[in-house]
Amino acid sequence: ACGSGDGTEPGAGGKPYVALVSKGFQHQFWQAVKQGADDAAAELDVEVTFEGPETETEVEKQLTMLQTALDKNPDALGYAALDSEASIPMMTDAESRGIPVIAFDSGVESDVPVTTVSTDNLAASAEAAKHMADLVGSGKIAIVGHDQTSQTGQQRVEGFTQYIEENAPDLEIVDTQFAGGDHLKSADAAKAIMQAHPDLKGIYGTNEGSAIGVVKAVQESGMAGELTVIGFDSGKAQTDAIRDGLMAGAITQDPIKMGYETVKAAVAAIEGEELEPVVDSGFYWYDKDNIDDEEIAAVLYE
Amino acid sequence: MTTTSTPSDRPATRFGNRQQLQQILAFAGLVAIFAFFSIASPYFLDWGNVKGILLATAVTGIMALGATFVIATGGIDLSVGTGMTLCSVMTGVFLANLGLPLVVGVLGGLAIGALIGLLNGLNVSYLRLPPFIATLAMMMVAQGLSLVISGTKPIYFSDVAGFDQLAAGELIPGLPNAVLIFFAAAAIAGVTLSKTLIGRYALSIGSNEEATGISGVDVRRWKVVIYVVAGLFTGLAGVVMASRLNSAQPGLGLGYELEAIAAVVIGGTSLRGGKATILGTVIGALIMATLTNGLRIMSIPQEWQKVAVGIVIVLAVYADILRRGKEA
Amino acid sequence: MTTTSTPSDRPATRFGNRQQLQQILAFAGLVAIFAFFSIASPYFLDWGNVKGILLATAVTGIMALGATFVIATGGIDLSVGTGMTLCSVMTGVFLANLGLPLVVGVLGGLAIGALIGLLNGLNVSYLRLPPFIATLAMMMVAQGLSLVISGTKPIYFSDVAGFDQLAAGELIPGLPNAVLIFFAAAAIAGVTLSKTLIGRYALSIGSNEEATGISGVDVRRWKVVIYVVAGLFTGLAGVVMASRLNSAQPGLGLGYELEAIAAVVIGGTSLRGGKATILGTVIGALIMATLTNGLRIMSIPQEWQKVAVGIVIVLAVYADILRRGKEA
Amino acid sequence: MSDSPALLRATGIGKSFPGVRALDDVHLDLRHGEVLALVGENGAGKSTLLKLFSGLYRPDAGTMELDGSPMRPGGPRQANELGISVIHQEFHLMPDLTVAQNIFIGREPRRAGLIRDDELVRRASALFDRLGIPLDPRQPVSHLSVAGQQMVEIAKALSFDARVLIMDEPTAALTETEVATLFRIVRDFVSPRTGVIYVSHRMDEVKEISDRITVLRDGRYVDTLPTDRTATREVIAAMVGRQLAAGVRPEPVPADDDGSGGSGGSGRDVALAVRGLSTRKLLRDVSFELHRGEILGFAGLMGAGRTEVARAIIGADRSTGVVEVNGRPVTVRNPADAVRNGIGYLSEDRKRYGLLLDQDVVRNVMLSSLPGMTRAGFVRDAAGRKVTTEMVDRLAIRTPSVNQRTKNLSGGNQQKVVLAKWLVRDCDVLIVDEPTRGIDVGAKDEIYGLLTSLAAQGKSIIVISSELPEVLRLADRIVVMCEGRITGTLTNAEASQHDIMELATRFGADRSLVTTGDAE
Ligand SMILES: Nc1ncnc2c1ncn2[C@@H]1O[C@H](COP(=O)(O)OP(=O)(O)OP(=O)(O)O)[C@@H](O)[C@H]1O
Ligand SMILES: Nc1ncnc2c1ncn2[C@@H]1O[C@H](COP(=O)(O)OP(=O)(O)OP(=O)(O)O)[C@@H](O)[C@H]1O
Ligand SMILES: [Mg+2]
Ligand SMILES: [Mg+2]
Repeated sequence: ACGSGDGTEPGAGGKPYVALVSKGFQHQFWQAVKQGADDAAAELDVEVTFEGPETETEVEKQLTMLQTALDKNPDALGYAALDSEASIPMMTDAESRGIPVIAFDSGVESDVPVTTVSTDNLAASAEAAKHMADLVGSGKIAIVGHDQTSQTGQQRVEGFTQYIEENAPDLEIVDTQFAGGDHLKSADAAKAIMQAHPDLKGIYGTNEGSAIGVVKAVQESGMAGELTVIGFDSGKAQTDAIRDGLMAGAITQDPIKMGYETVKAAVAAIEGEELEPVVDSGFYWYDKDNIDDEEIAAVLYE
Repeated sequence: MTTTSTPSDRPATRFGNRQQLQQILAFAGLVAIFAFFSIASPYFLDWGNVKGILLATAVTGIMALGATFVIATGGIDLSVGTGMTLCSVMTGVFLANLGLPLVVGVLGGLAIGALIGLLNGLNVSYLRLPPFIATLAMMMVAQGLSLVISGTKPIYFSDVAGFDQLAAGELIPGLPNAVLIFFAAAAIAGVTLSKTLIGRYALSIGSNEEATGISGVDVRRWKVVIYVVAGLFTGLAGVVMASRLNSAQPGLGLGYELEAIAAVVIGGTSLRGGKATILGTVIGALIMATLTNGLRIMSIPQEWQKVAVGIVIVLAVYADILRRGKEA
Repeated sequence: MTTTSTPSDRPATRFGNRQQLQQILAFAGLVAIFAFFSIASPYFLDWGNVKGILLATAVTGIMALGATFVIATGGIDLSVGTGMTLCSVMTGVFLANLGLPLVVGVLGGLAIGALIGLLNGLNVSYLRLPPFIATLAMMMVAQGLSLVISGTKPIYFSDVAGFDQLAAGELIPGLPNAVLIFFAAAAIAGVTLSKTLIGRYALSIGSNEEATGISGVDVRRWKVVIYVVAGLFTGLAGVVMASRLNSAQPGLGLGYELEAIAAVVIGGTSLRGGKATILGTVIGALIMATLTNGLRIMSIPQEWQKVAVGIVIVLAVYADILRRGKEA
Repeated sequence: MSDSPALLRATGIGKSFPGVRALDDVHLDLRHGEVLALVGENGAGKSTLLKLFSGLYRPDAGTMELDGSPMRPGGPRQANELGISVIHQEFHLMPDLTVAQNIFIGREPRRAGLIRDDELVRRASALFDRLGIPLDPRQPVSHLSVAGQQMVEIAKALSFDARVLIMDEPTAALTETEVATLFRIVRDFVSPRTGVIYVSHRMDEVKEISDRITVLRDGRYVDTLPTDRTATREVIAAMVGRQLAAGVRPEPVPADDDGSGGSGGSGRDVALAVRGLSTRKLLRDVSFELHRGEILGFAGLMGAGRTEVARAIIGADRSTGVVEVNGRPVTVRNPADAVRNGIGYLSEDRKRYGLLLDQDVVRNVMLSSLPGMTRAGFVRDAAGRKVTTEMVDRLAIRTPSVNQRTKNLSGGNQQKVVLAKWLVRDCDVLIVDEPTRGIDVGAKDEIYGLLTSLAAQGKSIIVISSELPEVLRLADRIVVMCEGRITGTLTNAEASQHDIMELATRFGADRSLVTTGDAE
């Protein structure tokens, strides 16, 4: 599953070795990043390993992973920091050992990374808010977030909230609940919100698990069609929901590109090439109408 | 002693009644929580919402039923959460990937649960591993295998006709099948615990394992049986979970074991073994789900919800202890 | 009875030696794991990596030390993980927000740990709550409070001069202070468990709580003391964690309690209480960290790592049981 | 009563538990320098009264005085401080701690806050030397046999500077040698400023050691009698409230009815044959045969290995050797196999191997027989309750209800519950290890009668007992063991206490109380 050659010694075969330490592992988003990385690895003929903690709160676990990755003496390191401050000493260590670091998903507050491949989560969630405002117009809306403490989790709420406050005075965000991105718990949370606010017009779920949970809640309460659901990321359940009209649309990033670009940048760095400071992996709004467009279909993952 | 007649002719009901009273009173905590939220929020006491609470209880509740048996023996089962996930995934493999008939797939999911229980049981009984270790290991193995087997991707049941109706359908109009399954499972668990050898021996082993063995009960074998029973409930939880999400999510499951065990213990079952009731477990699971739901309905911020749940659990269990203390 | 020589002239070594032998042999599992990985990967047996393993052990290890005391009494402490986080956050409040002197902030962090332990102890002793419930509630409360107090955002120590050196500095060149602190804490815990009343009564309570009480030991009071001791270790873990991350991460902590308890149990301490050794806990923590590290170093895919850890834990503990079985 | 204040006096004591009035207007006074025996049937309230003295319970009514001044110990610690030291019927030991740590729990010598374990061991050794108890203070209590644990309790009680020593059935698990040691200890203890309260169901012991006897019946005070001027028969009459037909030392069992003749039963079918049974620890080549309808006694000193033979036969411990049931070799890997082959074992340690303490009488009595009590997989509780009720009546188990938790029964009644469990199971071969431990005189006779009639029905019984009179009373033949080996087999007719003792000490020294048989 990982890179090429399971369990063999990375780098042993003489291929350049790129270690990626991400923010997560099991979520479809991260699996799509991994897929992009693997694609690039095959194309550019390098070894890639990909690891990440179980949840986006496990800062210390991630540091330990980073430490182990450095101990394996990679030729380049890709790193999606859960907390950029905490990793500063290791960034310095990497620099002193001449290992180029490529930041992905979110930046690291350090000069060490030679480039950053990321999505602007604030802008992406503002885009979600814009569509919510367009679709609902006025009334009450709510948010089911996936993580209260991680940067990504916070920005996806923040960008949305900010946009609504500044641009959609007729919309009122009545509640924001967090359910860890767990499908069932998100469904339960969304139901409770709907229960407390019978006149709710829309709900925004900030990642795949949250979004699917919201859809589930709407379905189970028989409110399909009466509520505007906006999601984030993709995955089959979400694309199905959009096709079935249960979900108005969602924001997707381009995780495959993110993984691909990260490895590509790493290889460039190993070869000593100059790199742009930021590579934007972009985000897209997709809904029933454009879901099958070539550009969109390419960035959606099952 | 002085004035009592021979004990044997006392009415059997006397202690029977006390126990019934106790079990009814066990509702008190739940009722209090219900009453509180009904007053605090006008939306709480609404059939839609109650249905939501019941639905939220179903999966953890079913797991907690199984965990009750293991805990009755004085053991613990940490593998219920990720084990449930593995059962979901395997159900997915059977139904979505291999296209087996619905019944076969569902039975297959249960069988995987039983297999997990079997391995736990063998490790505990024959390798004499502490249950904590045996099931912790199983928790990790199940988690890993779920990811490996599914290729770390969800398995969708969209093409399996009728599978989502297992949980979402309403055999009894207004009541989702998931809830019905939970109640049916609870009834079966209740009878099994109090009326069959499995339950009797589970409690005896929990009460005094050595004495039970010397009395001629094949403790090792029965322990395996008990873990298999627990595994069957895990499998059922996995199937219901998969049906409810209409997909098998391989990354889910971690943390559910604590919730399940908490439900059991809040229900008055002792982690030292020997004392357990299914009704208690059901109430415990309902208390947990009601609390979370009520606090969300009241729009209490997430961080305060945790604090509130913690405090209410202490109060509920303390009230229960006081109540039982008075009666004993 | 009749003619045997007085027992007092029996050699003192008989039972002493056996125990020592047992403890030395307990290393065997760890050594085997080490040997395996050394052969399997050229990067494993490198001081940098070993240091990494020790560093990864430090925080969970310190928590496990505290948990050992609670488990010795037959209790369980689920609050060590999020409790540790709350201590981190409060250290952040003291040092980064209030700008108190370094020593005061660190002592403050420890004091918060003690306070958590005190509440756990009071709930267990005086409200007679099962330790599982009392500490589960505390786990939630601590988690919620960490988020509330920190405003759900990390608190950074960047402006607190020298704080990061607490963990990262190297009083002994080449050995991070965090590791040094862990070993020092283990030494203190070892003496406390085997040579002080706290440890003696913890084991005694775990062995037979009723008898301990009847023998004139104030079980309630000592239980509170024992939980406070456990809390102090939680506090220490919180400070070390904060220093290592140079920040207090309020979302962290959940799941660490299981790792800590696993380390204790792998180390041979029984969850039923009465039997516990600190050396075992240290080895248990090292086994867990070494396994994770070694599998990563070997670039085993993450999903298989889980499976492997699960299986190795079963093997390690089973080997330990066989070894002890033979000696007994 | 004498004019000087009694050492310890209780007047008008009342104590109730839910459903049970355990004590009602009870008096007791202990004079300086005397040994006062406290006797009564199982459940008469003896242990409850003693727990009031030790502060474990608080009385509902009545007063207690020590040397004329009122006392009301709030707990065992306070009782100790007042100079009252109690050996309870149920042990209060911490199995994982060592013997020395157990004895001095709560009183650990320390230096700079650290416990001085060497000093602890030294003190324990000195205590054992003084008392003549051959125990290693460094071993964990979990390695001790019941008798060993009893000795630890005795040593612990004597480690206090007590004025009143209270002992609740201290000899129930001891053989005569240890009893002799205990009596020596008691005699050494008694002085003009001290006194002893001694509870026992063994009337000969009561006669030997006590100065006066206080009798309780059904929770009420009956009488206090001077020992040297009272016949045992009168004491028993006071206990049970009527004249008991049989005396203390009833006549030998009449020869059996089915006409096969020969009191040794050697002419009949072999129900159980054991050949070459050995264990790593103790047993060496133990072989014997048990005939159908026979009661085979096992005698020996403490640690001789009688319990170990039983445990090996039922597969509770590992052993080598052959066990044949009805002439067929059987594989017995665990007690379940044993029961399946018709062999039941009643343990000498009822708390550890006998009872589910937090479950009720019905569940305890039915535990061995559940598979036979099911219909369509469901346990027939009504039938179980009926059978239990019959047993409660037959063995006169004193309990407010069959739903009482066994934890709340008196020691003797607990023993009867364990016995009832095996009677209900109805095994062809029943091994009973100290079957009458803690059972009162009257009930003992009942149980003897029961065992005899079981044998008459064709069941085969092994009786392991440390009370020689019991073995002599019951057994057709007596196997004597010493140091894990059989040193002789005597028929009842030819056996005398003297012969048995000689065989039991064949290898000279007694073994220590060390038993490393911790089942873990
Ligand atoms: N904790 C308790 N709860 C309820 N009933 C109790 C409790 N302790 C004792 N009893 C009851 O009180 C009565 C007296 O018991 P006690 O133990 O004092 O008898 P005893 O004279 O010591 O008998 P034995 O000779 O069998 O030891 C018994 O009927 C017993 O069932
Ligand atoms: N409770 C027990 N559990 C395990 N093994 C035991 C137990 N009690 C005794 N044994 C074993 O039996 C051996 C000898 O003691 P045993 O009890 O058989 O002698 P005994 O003749 O029955 O005398 P007594 O029971 O009076 O001590 C011990 O060394 C021990 O191995
Ligand atoms: Mg008694
Ligand atoms: Mg014996």
